[in-house]
Amino acid sequence: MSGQSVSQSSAGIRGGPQFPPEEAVLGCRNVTKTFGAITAVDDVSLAIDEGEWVSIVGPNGAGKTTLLNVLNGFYDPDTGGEIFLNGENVTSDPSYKRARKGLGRTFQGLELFEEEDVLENVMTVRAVKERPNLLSALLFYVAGGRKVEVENMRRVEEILDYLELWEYRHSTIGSLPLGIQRRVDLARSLALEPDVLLLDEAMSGLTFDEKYDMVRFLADLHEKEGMTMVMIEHDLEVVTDVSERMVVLDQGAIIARGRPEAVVDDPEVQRIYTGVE
Amino acid sequence: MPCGEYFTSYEERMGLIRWRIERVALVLGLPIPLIAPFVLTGELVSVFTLVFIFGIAVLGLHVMLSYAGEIVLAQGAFMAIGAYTASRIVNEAGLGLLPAMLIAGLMTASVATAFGLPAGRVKGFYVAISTLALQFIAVQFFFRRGEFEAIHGGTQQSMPGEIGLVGDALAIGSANEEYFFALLMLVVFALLTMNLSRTGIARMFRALHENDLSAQVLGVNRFRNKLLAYAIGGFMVGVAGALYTIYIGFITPEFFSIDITLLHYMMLLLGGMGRVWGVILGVTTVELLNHYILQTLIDIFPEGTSLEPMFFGVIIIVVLIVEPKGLMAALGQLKEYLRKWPYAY
Amino acid sequence: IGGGGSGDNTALVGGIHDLSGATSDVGQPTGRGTRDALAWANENEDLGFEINHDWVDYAYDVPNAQNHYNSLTSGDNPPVIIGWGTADTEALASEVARDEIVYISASYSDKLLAEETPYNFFVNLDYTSQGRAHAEWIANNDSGATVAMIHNTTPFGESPVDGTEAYAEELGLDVADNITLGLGANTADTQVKRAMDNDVDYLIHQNTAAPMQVLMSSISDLGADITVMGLTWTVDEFRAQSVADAFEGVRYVNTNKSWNQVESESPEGWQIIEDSFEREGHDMSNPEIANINYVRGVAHALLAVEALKRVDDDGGDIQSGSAVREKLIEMDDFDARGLLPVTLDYQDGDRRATMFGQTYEVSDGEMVPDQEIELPRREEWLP
Amino acid sequence: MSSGQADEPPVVELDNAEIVYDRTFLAVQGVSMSADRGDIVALLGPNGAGKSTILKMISGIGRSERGEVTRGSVYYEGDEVTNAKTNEMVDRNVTHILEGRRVFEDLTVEENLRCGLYRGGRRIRYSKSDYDIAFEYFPKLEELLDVEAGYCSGGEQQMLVIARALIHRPNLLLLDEPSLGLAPKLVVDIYETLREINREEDITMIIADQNAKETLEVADYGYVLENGQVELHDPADVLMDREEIKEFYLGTSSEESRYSEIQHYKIRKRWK
Amino acid sequence: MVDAAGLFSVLVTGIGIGALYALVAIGFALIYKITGVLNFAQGQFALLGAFLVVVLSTSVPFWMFDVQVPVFAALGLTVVIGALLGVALERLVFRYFIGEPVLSVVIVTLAFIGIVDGGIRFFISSQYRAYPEALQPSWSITLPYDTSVQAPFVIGVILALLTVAGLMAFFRYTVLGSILRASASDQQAAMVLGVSIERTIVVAWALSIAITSIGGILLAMSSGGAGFTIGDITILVFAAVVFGGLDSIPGAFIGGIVVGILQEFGVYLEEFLMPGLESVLPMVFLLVVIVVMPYGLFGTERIERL
Ligand SMILES: Nc1ncnc2c1ncn2[C@@H]1O[C@H](COP(=O)(O)OP(=O)(O)OP(=O)(O)O)[C@@H](O)[C@H]1O
Ligand SMILES: Nc1ncnc2c1ncn2[C@@H]1O[C@H](COP(=O)(O)OP(=O)(O)OP(=O)(O)O)[C@@H](O)[C@H]1O
Ligand SMILES: [Mg+2]
Ligand SMILES: [Mg+2]
Repeated sequence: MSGQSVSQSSAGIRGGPQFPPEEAVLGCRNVTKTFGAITAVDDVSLAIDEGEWVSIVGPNGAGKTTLLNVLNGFYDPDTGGEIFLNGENVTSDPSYKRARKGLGRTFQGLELFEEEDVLENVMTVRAVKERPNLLSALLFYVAGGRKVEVENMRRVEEILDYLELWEYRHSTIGSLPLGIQRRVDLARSLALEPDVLLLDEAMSGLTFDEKYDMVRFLADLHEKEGMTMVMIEHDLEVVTDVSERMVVLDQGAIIARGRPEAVVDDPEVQRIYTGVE
Repeated sequence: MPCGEYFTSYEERMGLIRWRIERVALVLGLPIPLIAPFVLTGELVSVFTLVFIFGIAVLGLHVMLSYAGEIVLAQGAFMAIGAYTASRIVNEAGLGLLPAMLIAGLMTASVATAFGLPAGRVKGFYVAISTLALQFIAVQFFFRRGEFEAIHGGTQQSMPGEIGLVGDALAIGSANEEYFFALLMLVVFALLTMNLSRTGIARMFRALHENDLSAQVLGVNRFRNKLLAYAIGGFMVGVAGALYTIYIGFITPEFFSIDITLLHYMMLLLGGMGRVWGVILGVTTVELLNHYILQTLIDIFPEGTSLEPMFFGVIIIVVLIVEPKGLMAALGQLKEYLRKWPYAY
Repeated sequence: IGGGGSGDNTALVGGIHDLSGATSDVGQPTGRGTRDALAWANENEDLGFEINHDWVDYAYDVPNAQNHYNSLTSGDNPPVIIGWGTADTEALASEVARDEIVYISASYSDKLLAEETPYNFFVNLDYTSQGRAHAEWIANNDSGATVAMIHNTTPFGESPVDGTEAYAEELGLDVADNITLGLGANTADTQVKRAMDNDVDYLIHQNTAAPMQVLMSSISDLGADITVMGLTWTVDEFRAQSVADAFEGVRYVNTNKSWNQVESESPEGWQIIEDSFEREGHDMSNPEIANINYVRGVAHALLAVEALKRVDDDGGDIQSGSAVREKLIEMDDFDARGLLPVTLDYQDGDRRATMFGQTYEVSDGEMVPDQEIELPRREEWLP
Repeated sequence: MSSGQADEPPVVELDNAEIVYDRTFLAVQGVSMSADRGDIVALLGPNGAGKSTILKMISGIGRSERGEVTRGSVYYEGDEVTNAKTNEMVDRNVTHILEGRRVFEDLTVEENLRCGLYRGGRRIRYSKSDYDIAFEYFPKLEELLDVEAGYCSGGEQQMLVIARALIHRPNLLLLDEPSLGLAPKLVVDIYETLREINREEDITMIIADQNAKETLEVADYGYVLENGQVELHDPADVLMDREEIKEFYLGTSSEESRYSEIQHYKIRKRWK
Repeated sequence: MVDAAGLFSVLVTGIGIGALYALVAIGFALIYKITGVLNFAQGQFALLGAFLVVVLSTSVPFWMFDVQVPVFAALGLTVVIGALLGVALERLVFRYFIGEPVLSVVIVTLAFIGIVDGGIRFFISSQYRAYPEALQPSWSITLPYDTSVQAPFVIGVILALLTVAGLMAFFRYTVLGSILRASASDQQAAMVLGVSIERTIVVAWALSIAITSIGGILLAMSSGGAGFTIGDITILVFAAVVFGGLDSIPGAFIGGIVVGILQEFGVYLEEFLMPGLESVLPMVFLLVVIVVMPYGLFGTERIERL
């Protein structure tokens, strides 16, 4: 598949990105993010290839989430850092623009719209893509606002069916088990029809079955759509099984990158992260 | 999930009237406001006219507060801006009521948007300061000062007894005409708001309200949508202000004090945030309650009219203790039951 | 209550009072005075008709006034409505003109004397002339003194400023900048300091009771040597008594008599008040109600009754506001059974009841009647 | 059963308890379980199985979510405490560590710890030495004292809530998903620390966790819940050897890894 | 001509009146800090305090009950009644709203406005009520430019400072203080540490109303007696509190002072610009500040992480 171009480059697991970020689907160069004293992300350069599945691991507080936040513009990187999306420099774009340019995202703490039901949650994000103008919205029947909504709903229903969420359509988020909520979170970002998916611990707190399902969907998206995946995950089993490349962060800096098998066996990584020797 | 009935198409699911009970209610309810003026006392007709006008204003607040979650404390100022604009259009330009309302709405919308700008940085209760400042600037200062006559056209203005809808055509003057016109306007704006609430625009408002961080990361432009909310809400309140001038017939800054704002909050929150019907329910309840308590006191205990706000307050609190989420929530449970009827759960 | 059911020999007299709202401190005695006097007239006068007083306590909240007005006018219009203050009077002025309903109220803005509002009547000097009366007094007694207006920024507060200042200058008084004191002010220190800096001897105060209190307490705190001259709403027996030493020396002007004056000078009017207090069980010794504002309310009622009576005597239509207005214009011998120090004389082109002002000075908590001021009745003073 | 004398009553005991939310939603039915003094008891099971619910009803906090024990009863050290108020249970030295690292975000780490000293308002004054027990097990916190808890990383926050609970000097400690979202190494560390605490301070613990492997390793006894009922219960070591546990919770049954073959798994819906 | 003396006396008066606002503002901030509720009836509680003193210390009856105690007993009693009122409100009203949306409690406070105001008008008096001699201290302290500060202002500044210091220490250094803040940030997590929400509500309202009624009394003293304008300061106070940072006690204090100063300065400017500025100046200034510092002076910033 598309990943191999990279995974062959067994040029050790230290060193920088194997091709310039400018050319990447999603990439960054010399990104640093500090919060007062804390350096959450420390001079990270990353290049993710079309259709690649990359995992980011690292101890808690390593800066994984912060890195994602910088990538999709929730935080601006400290001066000097640059972000590239589909080969375009998006460093100055606010997060909502990057989202519309095809950067999907799920959240560690699933930041769902708690009061709404599943359908509304996904419809909301869908509205970002196909929004009726104010007039047609107000007049609804007359000026085509309805057409847009119907179209959106059709699309959203497809996504819900795809993720096997149909039965939860009308249940409010709060009452759903964690596994389903994580899936809704995924559905929400799919409504953007993204080129790249950023997954922040999309499987933490899930049982084996739920993880299995989640991986199923992701794998299918990756397979059939060639969707590019950037996944933060603590479950090394998943990481090694699904991802083609692995990046290890510690204290904000990349300490290792490369093919999972190679990386997990690295003693440094084991000392800092896995703990098993 | 609905088990009594189900939908066959998305269009149907997006309809305004979806459940049998709603259809029944509509058919039974529709004629009432239409025949009301011919059976009610002049006092009640007048009370309901006010209900309709405030209804529009509170719908505006509803868009800004329940959808976009912006704490706006300038109902008084917005209505004043609408009122003074309308008065000038009618008295000086003589364009008639409808153009006056339109321009009043646009004027208010633009001022509202201007004072919504801080929402780009400021969140939660803090943003209240912005519109609160407007309230003071407009009502305590601007409209009171003759120095600005060129702009507001006089601190006190009175409307002609008869106002044409367009130019001098279709004049409105009598209490009943005002009643029906206000009713019509309320219906129009209620429908517009309902439409808004089922489209992406309102969804994005709500999303920003509930979790602005993730909403932005998922592509919602926070600043733009907040301003849009101010504009839409401001427009509606401004229109209400314009209608208020034909209702009272005379405007002076004191009529637009902060008390109106507090009253409208009471109406909105009592009805239960988030639903258009809740707004209408809230406004009606508050106005009628006040009216009847006062009348009762005048009849049975004329020396105790100062107890009116006290009784009103106590009733409100008791209602809330019974159903803290407001009248709409209480009705909702009833509706759920009826909707499923006759099917069992 | 609701709509006005008025048969042929009942006259519907609407009432829009403030018994519990922002201005109820003065509105309550006035409103009660009116209600009591109308009841009294029904009992004790041999009117050829019954007065049906359909009133509301609108709590100084305009929509309530509007609602009640619409209810009063939903049947056939009442001939007379006895209103209360600025809010209701100005809100309804154009409507009463259109519906030809005489509107007697205690809003004394000279704007209401204009042609556009021919149906508004009041039983007092307009605010501006009250200010002029004070100025006149200064000119007579302390010429060469410095005077300044102090007032709030509402139209009510602003209304007498220019006219009074102009007249004061004409009388050769030094007029210092006018000063504003908000309705909701909690201190007047800065205002008073400013007056002191400008060597003001007399402050003519157009405001409501609360700011008057604030002003007086700031003056006494700062020990300023300034005489405050209050317009209608700033002084009454209750205030004079309850804060006697702060109000010591305050001057006041009005055109209906104070409580004590009525008691001592006008037996006929006093009778009405005594009967009413008896009937309603009010307490004569309680200045909260037994004060100049109660008298004011009674005077309003009597004016309405008198006009209606005259319409009825001439076989006119007591349902007709215009007929009642006719009589008001005709009348020139009405002194409200002695509750007024003078007789009223409304003219078609000039609805100023009188140019006569009774001034008072507060000493040891009493409103002591002082000189009587007669102002020239000038055309150009009309709006 | 394991440690803890036979004669004294178990620290907690659920007798055929049924738990209902909102008077309508049956979350747990007929669960009987007990924890002896000094034991670590593991509650396993998929999401929605009712683990948290049981803990919530023991600590009484479930009442604040309209939860209620509608049948059966709950005993604490022999006394019936069915549907007791939270602060009553706190007075009996029961401390509940809620799901999802509930630190007080805008308080500093030090103030968070201080809140652990609150005992029905009895403690007003405090001294640094009150925190010793926290630093003993989580020395890292000592460096973070003045950091706002909200800015701490997931691991730091997890340590903080456990430390806060320790300062509370509990007799029974209820832990809900202590390893949620923690890096593997940290999970191991936390569980080791918990074991240590359990031994040193003689604190009885009930741990509800997804992470069956680590949990069972430290636990004395284990219950497996599935949709509201106890499926299995046994001493931890026995459970670990059971096939179904290996299959579904430990994932050590089949040797080759499990996610890789998903690539070839047929998905039933189409995307687009 | 702008003269130093004039400006100075404006400053002094501003601080004086501001300190009285501050006391009410602190009450407002307390309730928000602990229960997250905006109490739109704060001014009415100040008003109630002001009138209770009248009822207790003069012959003015409360409905048909005419109590009359020595002035200083009356002051004490008023504050105590204020605190008890807080307790009563929890028992009668607020406990039914635990776990319900905050906004519904906000309506309740809107309802209080009418209840208190109407109650006073009916049961006590709808008139301005003068304070007894003992509560109209004639002494005043004189500062440079022979500007004198009247007694209530002096007392107000002192009391406000004491209250702020006391409360800050309470929240910063005591266990109870921390746990109160904690339960504001996460009720459940606080409950499992033994907090009873009922008790926190009682503490919040009792403290708040007590402090607020002190403010009300002083406002009345400064104008010679209790008048209904005291009730109108709520919105002003709200602005002051937002400016200070909603949940910050020192913030509320500074906010109150700033509003006071700006108001007086607005009055002062009338001479040079135009009247009516006293109501605009504070608001515009606060608006500017809020735009620059979105969480007010010392408001706890919302932690924004994903
Ligand atoms: N908004 C912020 N302000 C201050 N510090 C922050 C902020 N966001 C993150 N940090 C700090 O940056 C560091 C990295 O945090 P981050 O959430 O990226 O860790 P992580 O790798 O995602 O950990 P976890 O696996 O627990 O999610 C942590 O020390 C955290 O305290
Ligand atoms: N407050 C509540 N109101 C209504 N239902 C609830 C509530 N909390 C939990 N439930 C439901 O009760 C059932 C048990 O939930 P519980 O949280 O105890 O499961 P769990 O085993 O802890 O799952 P998890 O591993 O996600 O914590 C679930 O179906 C859940 O939806
Ligand atoms: Mg993270
Ligand atoms: Mg759980």
